[in-house]
Amino acid sequence: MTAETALAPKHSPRDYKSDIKPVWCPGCGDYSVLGSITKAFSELNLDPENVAVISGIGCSSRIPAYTDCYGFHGVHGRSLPLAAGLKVARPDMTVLVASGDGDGFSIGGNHFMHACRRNVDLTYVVMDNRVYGMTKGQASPTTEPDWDNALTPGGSGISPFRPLVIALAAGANFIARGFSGDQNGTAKLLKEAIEHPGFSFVQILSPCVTFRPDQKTWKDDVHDAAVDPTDEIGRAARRLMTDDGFNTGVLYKGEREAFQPPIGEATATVADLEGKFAL
Amino acid sequence: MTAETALAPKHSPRDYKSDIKPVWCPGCGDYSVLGSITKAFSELNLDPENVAVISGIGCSSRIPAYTDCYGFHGVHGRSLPLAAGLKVARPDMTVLVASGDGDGFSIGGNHFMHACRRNVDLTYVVMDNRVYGMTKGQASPTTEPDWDNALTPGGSGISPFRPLVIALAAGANFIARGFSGDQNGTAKLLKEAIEHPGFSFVQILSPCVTFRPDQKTWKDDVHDAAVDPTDEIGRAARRLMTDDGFNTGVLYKGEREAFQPPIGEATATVADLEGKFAL
Amino acid sequence: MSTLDINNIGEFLAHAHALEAEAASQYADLAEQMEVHNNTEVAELFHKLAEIEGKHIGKIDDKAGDTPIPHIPPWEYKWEGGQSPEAVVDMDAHYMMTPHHALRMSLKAEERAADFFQRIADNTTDEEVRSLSAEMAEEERDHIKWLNEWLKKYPEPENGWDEDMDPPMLQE
Amino acid sequence: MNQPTDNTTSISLVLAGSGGSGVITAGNMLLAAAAKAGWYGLMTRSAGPQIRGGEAAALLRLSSEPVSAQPDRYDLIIALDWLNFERFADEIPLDKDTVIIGDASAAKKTPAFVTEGPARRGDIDFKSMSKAIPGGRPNMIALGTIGALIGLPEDALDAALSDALAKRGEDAIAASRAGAEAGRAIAAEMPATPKLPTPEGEKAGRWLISGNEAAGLGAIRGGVRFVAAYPITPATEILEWMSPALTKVGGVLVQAEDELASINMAIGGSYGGVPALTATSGPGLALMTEAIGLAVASEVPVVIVDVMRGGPSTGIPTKSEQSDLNMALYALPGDAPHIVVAPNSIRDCVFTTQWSVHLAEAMQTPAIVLSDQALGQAKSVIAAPADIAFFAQRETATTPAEGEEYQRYAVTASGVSPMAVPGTPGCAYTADGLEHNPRGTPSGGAKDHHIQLDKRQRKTDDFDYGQHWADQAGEGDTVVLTWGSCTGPVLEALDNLAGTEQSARMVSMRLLMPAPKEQLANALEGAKRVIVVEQTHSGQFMGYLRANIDLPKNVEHHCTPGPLPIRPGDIETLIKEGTPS
Amino acid sequence: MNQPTDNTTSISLVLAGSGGSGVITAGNMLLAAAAKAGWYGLMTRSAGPQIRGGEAAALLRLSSEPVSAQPDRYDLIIALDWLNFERFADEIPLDKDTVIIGDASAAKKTPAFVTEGPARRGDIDFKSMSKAIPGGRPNMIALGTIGALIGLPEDALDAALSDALAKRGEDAIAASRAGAEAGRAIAAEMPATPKLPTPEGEKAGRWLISGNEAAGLGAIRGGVRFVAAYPITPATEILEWMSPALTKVGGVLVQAEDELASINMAIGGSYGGVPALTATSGPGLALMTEAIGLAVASEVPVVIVDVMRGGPSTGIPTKSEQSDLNMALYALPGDAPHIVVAPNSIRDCVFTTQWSVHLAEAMQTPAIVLSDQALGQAKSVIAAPADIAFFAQRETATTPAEGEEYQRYAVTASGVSPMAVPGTPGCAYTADGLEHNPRGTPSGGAKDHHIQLDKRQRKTDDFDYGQHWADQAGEGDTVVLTWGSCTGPVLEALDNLAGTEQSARMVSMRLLMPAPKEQLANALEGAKRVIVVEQTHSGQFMGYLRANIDLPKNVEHHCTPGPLPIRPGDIETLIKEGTPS
Ligand SMILES: Cc1ncc(C[n+]2csc(CCOP(=O)(O)OP(=O)(O)O)c2C)c(N)n1
Ligand SMILES: Cc1ncc(C[n+]2csc(CCOP(=O)(O)OP(=O)(O)O)c2C)c(N)n1
Ligand code: SF4
Ligand code: SF4
Ligand SMILES: [Mg+2]
Ligand SMILES: [Mg+2]
Repeated sequence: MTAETALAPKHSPRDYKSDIKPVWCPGCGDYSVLGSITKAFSELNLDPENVAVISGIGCSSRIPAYTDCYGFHGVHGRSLPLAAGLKVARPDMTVLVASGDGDGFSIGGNHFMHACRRNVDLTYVVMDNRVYGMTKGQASPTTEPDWDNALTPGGSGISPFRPLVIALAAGANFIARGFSGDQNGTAKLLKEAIEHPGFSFVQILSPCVTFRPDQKTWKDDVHDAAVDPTDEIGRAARRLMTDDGFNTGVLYKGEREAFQPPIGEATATVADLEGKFAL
Repeated sequence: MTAETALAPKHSPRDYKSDIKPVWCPGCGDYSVLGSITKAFSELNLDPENVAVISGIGCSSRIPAYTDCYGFHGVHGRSLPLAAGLKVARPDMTVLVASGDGDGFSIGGNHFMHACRRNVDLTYVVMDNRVYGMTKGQASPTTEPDWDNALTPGGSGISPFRPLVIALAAGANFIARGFSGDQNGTAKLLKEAIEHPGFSFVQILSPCVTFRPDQKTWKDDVHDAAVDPTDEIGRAARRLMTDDGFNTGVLYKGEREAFQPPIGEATATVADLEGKFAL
Repeated sequence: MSTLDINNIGEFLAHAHALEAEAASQYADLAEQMEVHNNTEVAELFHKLAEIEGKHIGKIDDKAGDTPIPHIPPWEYKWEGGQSPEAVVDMDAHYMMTPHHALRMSLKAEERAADFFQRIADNTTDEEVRSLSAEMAEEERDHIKWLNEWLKKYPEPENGWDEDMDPPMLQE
Repeated sequence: MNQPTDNTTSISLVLAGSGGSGVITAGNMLLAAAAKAGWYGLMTRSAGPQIRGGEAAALLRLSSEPVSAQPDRYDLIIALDWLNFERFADEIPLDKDTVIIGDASAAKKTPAFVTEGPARRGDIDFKSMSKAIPGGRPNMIALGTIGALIGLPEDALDAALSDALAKRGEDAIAASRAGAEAGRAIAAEMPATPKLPTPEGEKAGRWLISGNEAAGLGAIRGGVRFVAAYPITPATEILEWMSPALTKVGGVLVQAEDELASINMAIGGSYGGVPALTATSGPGLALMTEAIGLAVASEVPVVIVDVMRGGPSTGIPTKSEQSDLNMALYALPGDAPHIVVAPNSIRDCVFTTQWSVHLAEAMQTPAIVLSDQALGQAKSVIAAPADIAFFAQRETATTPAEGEEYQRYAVTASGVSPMAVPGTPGCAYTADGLEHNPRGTPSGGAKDHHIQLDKRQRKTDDFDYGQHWADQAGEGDTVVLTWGSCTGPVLEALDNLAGTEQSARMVSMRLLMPAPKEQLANALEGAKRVIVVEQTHSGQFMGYLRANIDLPKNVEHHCTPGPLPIRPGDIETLIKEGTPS
Repeated sequence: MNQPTDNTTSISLVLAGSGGSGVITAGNMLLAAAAKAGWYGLMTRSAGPQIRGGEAAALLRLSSEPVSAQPDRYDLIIALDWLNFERFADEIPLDKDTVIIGDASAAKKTPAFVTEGPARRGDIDFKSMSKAIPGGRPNMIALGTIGALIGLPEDALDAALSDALAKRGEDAIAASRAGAEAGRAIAAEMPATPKLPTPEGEKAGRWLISGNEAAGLGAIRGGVRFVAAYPITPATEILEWMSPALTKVGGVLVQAEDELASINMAIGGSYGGVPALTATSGPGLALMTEAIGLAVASEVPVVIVDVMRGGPSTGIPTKSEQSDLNMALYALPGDAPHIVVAPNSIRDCVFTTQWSVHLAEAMQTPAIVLSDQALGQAKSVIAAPADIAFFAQRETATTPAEGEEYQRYAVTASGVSPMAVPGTPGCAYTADGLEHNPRGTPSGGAKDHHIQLDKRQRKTDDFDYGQHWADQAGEGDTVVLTWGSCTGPVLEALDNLAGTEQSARMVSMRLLMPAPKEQLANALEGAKRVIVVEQTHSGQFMGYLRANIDLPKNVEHHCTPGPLPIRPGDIETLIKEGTPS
């Protein structure tokens, strides 16, 4: 090895992978997302112990255990507040939140909006397969309204959730869309998202080969979005409101300061506080 | 009396008011909203027993008991699912949902988004006073980030929630903004909202004289919005994303069909169902 | 196809190394997936492929000797379409896949790799890059031959090979 | 190498395999075939953590009598391969009489607990055999072998195969039959298992049903026409069965965004006059408790089915436990009387859920049905349950006479006040979770609070639950007191001990809340020994009993958490040898 | 018309008025003045349902001894007007010695329960009197009158007025003083009340504090530096006090979007190594139970303060009740051992909350603190509580030696496993709500489940809670067993009976869960009578005691729901006359 290799990251992507074997179906897009995440961590030169991966419940939410970082596999739909608590209490940690379209947009929808508003410096990765994988294939908020399934035969009849424009409307500071079929491109999005201050949202189209084998065609549907992500917010709204759900790339970048109240900086003692009660 | 009075509504606005006296502070905008609601009911010629007013918890959420319709004062933040259950089970009822900015956008935010998507034929009225009135003046999602209060001294530091563009992004079929200072104008909005099929959302700026006396200036801030509410959705998104929060009127009208699965139409008996289990 | 110009030996080695490393790591992952899903036959095959790619990495590193290999972020390699040409499309994996499918998967990857090296060789202005690249292309073509041989032992299974009559397991 | 064995009344077997080998499907076919043959049966399943293609096992028990419990031991284990079979070791008690058939030539060798175990062994090379049959599959061969070993009539298996594969066409059916035929042929070379006698008598009037389906059917029988829910293991099948079924009978199911929405939607539908239900499991029930409290305070009937799984937290979602008992009883804020009932068999899932609708509607209060994974996800051949005349009968209000005022929360002797269905003129009222006076107007006064607390308590305390509060069986002065899915093994143990010195009685409580104190006291009268049996770690049922009745000082307690089932033998030992202390 | 009365050690009075008459502010001034004078005191408040400007009453009890309960009767009632005063009738026991002062000339006349009651009356025309003073206000006149009647030194009231009005400037202070002066002057014409003796001795070392502030302070003393919460009555003041206080000591409070978020944020902060808390009331706690279960399973310490209010559902938000007890004990899905503690006085809110942080951190499990509205929203002059050396001390992990592996859920004798703070190299682990093996890898196996269930149970069962599990007082073979805010009235009753034949003991349980079975059994030993006292409708505490210990057959039970406080006299009667049955 030579001098130049010294510039290579301290840790290879593999260093961020644990020895726990995923329960995912072979072919599942989430494997590739795991790859993108570890590649991004590696390129960012993060020490694994200074990274936390937080999730809820779902196939996608199993990711924390597959990384060799700190992790929390919480309850369904609550990964964002769990992560926000961690980040506000420990601003020195890099916190990535992993979720699915059910976990993140159905039961977790409120936290999604409020995390966008609150703008804590988190990176929120939603592996969107337009289905509840873990519970055997029910419609999620992003599912097409006519997708037939056992719980809503003939389709839910409900128009799909548009996560990106919701994120924008709610105040997200960084909005991107990736595709699990493009592991390296997605890794790049994630790196940018992690670097960007405040709340970053990355939707990753990540096919469910088991319940949505039709999603194999996604590789032909996705296309690069050639936009200026720092575009004025009104124009961005129009763009994201009418996008086809398959354009990938960084689609919006805002300049809002991250929410991080100071912590650990005492200006008074507990005795001072008690003094206020003393007669 | 002349022939024309025969065309007058069956019930006067007062007929929709109960004899229970509001606990609201004199001067509170919610009195006027109650007036707008009863005027709209009257003009729509609804029989009080065929109307239900459903709410959560908050000053604004006290409205059901003040109407002489069927009502449900539920728990904090859950008025929309309560109302959706009622409407799906009883499509013959006219269902109006009343909420506050805390009840509707903070704890109830997820149901708000999903009600917009689901598009059950409800009219959702949020009395927005940018504060938690009932719990004595904390910041709500619509509160200005620098509004000083006991819970977040110096202000919450969080950028305000934009209910209208969220509603649009989530799929609401009718979006309007009113002002409690314009009782008749708001009554008109409500009438239109109730008549429009699917989920209608009406934000009513309704000042809290007790905790937000500064909102007395709202009467000077509001202004008519001269827009075409049936505008293309992308343009509507741009408009609502950048609006100043004070333009009133019908701001968007969609054409989606209301969600109403058939109910009460049996094609089989319970015995037929049992037959499937029989050997 | 766009032209591929790599005119610097360090850059070339970085690409070659990454290409093999990516393939090795992917095969290892796939082998693991098959193990987890009790498809031992294909797991073994993927292990074998991983091992072979591992050896290639060694070879390239030997060739590199003291040549400085720059670090290139994964997305800045000059891959067509962003992914290493030798990467298999892991979305095509299936827990009931047979060696036939695995070999086909691999074959496609090797073909892309051969093509990649050949195009560098065809376009580069750097002689050292040219000769190494041509050598690599040749090697990949050897693989292709060998994979084709191997494949003969595993004819394409009939339709329905992936049919699983059992429902998936409900989990959390 | 067949050895003749005695006939028996019950046979237990496991069919295991991995990676899409179709053992669950084959298990279902076997159960269906057994049913056709006139046997009763129970099938449960177990699987690895992989979403798909992991190792799986179908665990069956077939019998000429109704089957109420998982067996103490297995007669036969057929493994299409041994991959990861160790996973099932805990769940499959084997002994020297167990026949184990697997593929000795398979890549992965037979696990130690099998080879080192006492069982008898046979080998079948499923793979090669199936390859020899066009379209042949190992699982079909196994079916044939099993059928031959246990005495399943050929035509029954044939018929079951045809039914199951009808959609796949004649070729598939023919291939399966050929496979089964081959399996049957090789069975002669295997060690013999007991054979079930060919049943006599009537097999009409039987159903093949899972506990979750049964609960769904019970709800519909009871009058439920509105369901709002969010999927969760192991409750989802209730919803997936009910969704199309409701559509047929004029009802509707709405998939909600979360459990907070589902329970509130259900309350809204019921407020509208349509009997309503939601179904969930522990984590979901936890999210519903605030709104269930609202239903108590506002007096809106609603049924909540909790199909319990291993806890705490996400726990073990695919395994059974009774550890949500405390939550069901106690999780509502404030003093919030409500109903908690529990089915005690797959068959009883029909009755108890139907009854719960009746109770909720009659008392205008929420009823929680505590089912569990062991009942919900198991499939069984049962005698068709009679339709009891429990149908939602809510006491509704009519327009009051001129000058009279409708009072939604009027104080009555029973505590139940006529509930106006929206649309009824002259009865407009606001349902409220705030404390209120009889009219429904919010009130924080002591008098109103006490009156309404009393009224709500009275509704459930004074109701006549009849004999349904418990199932009782057996005789003797030892009483086994239990509930829910523990009932099956207790019943079987009692059956086995009937007529012996250890003959005992069982009281299985269907009504958990309000605690049927008097009935229990009566039922325990004269008992020399009382043994409490439950499937929790902390003894939740015992705590509840202690809180409500005076148990004898020497009460014994068998309390063990999931994930393994309690077996009849455990209870027999308990009765024979007492609880070690 | 003054009549001399005996001196006394405690005086109780009510200052009522409506529509912005400022009685609550005046009450606070009076309490501050009393404190300055060297008295102890307790102030609670009551109000109509109007958000603002409704009828309100400040209820004060002043004494030369620490005050632990609301009084049995009131010595003095001053009403600035009689508008809606009936609302308070239930809350203000009066008798023939009560002095009632109101404005006979006022628009709305004195309510019947006053005129028809036995009390002595006086009239003051507050309105006219205050008009005569520039800037004068009726409430200040009332203050002066009260001060004179009860013997409050003038300078103490003067000082309190100056403090309270400092921000409003000299004119306001002068006007108030003039008003008070006028009030003092007219006091001579009123019927006399008892006078409190001018206190001797030390008044330093006393605090004026509310229970909610005390809980907030206890939390900070205990080491809490991260709070996430959502406002709710009657818990909001904890948060409003803590928010700026935390900022000062280097902590932070985040307002969450709902309770689901607050509890999860708190767990996230604590997982990060910062001791964390959330505070709420019943409806909010109901929403938190799923996540509290997660904290149990993933072993993350967190403190949840529930300031209880009247239930069920939205109930009576401004009144006290102990009816969330069951929920705090039992609402988590599965077998989920955790800590439940309860402060038994305003002063004890400091200690118990501090202790809860210690317990949660030491055992790495959630601790629920059950305070209530009666403690939380009451203000009291108390002896400053000593700072106990309970500070968050979490057992943390360090980087393992080469070749060793960190196991987050390692099985230890105490059940507590060293918890790695994120950032520690070599200890990366994933906290999980799924059942897991010692390393944290999800596992549904029987062995892992049993091991982890045992471990979690052991943590709380085997912990040494020392003498803090209960407060005990008094002597005798009658034991009053109680908890929380019922403790005050019990203590006072015992004081009153001390030395008589009815002298009794009290056991007030601070540790509710795990049930301190042995300690309780010891404490009850030799008791001839056991009287259980609680403020619920359904007897939740009694049920819990029964479930956990063998109570004597003749145990007596005093259980009454809110909204009215239990008073010392109730307990005295109970002890003297027994529970009517
Ligand atoms: C409170 C609660 N409700 C429901 C569930 C059941 N559940 C687990 S994962 C899941 C949905 C998963 O879908 P998604 O988030 O899209 O993840 P995927 O499996 O598709 O990756 C559901 C409904 C649960 N675990 N907890
Ligand atoms: C679960 C729950 N959390 C918190 C509360 C306390 N609470 C009652 S109303 C309210 C906010 C009301 O604000 P908003 O909806 O804006 O209504 P407003 O009073 O301003 O009209 C809160 C936090 C509650 N009742 N229930
Ligand atoms: S079910 Fe779908 S989402 Fe889940 S692991 Fe399998 S392919 Fe992936
Ligand atoms: S507090 Fe504010 S919102 Fe509530 S009633 Fe008063 S003015 Fe209206
Ligand atoms: Mg999904
Ligand atoms: Mg508000």
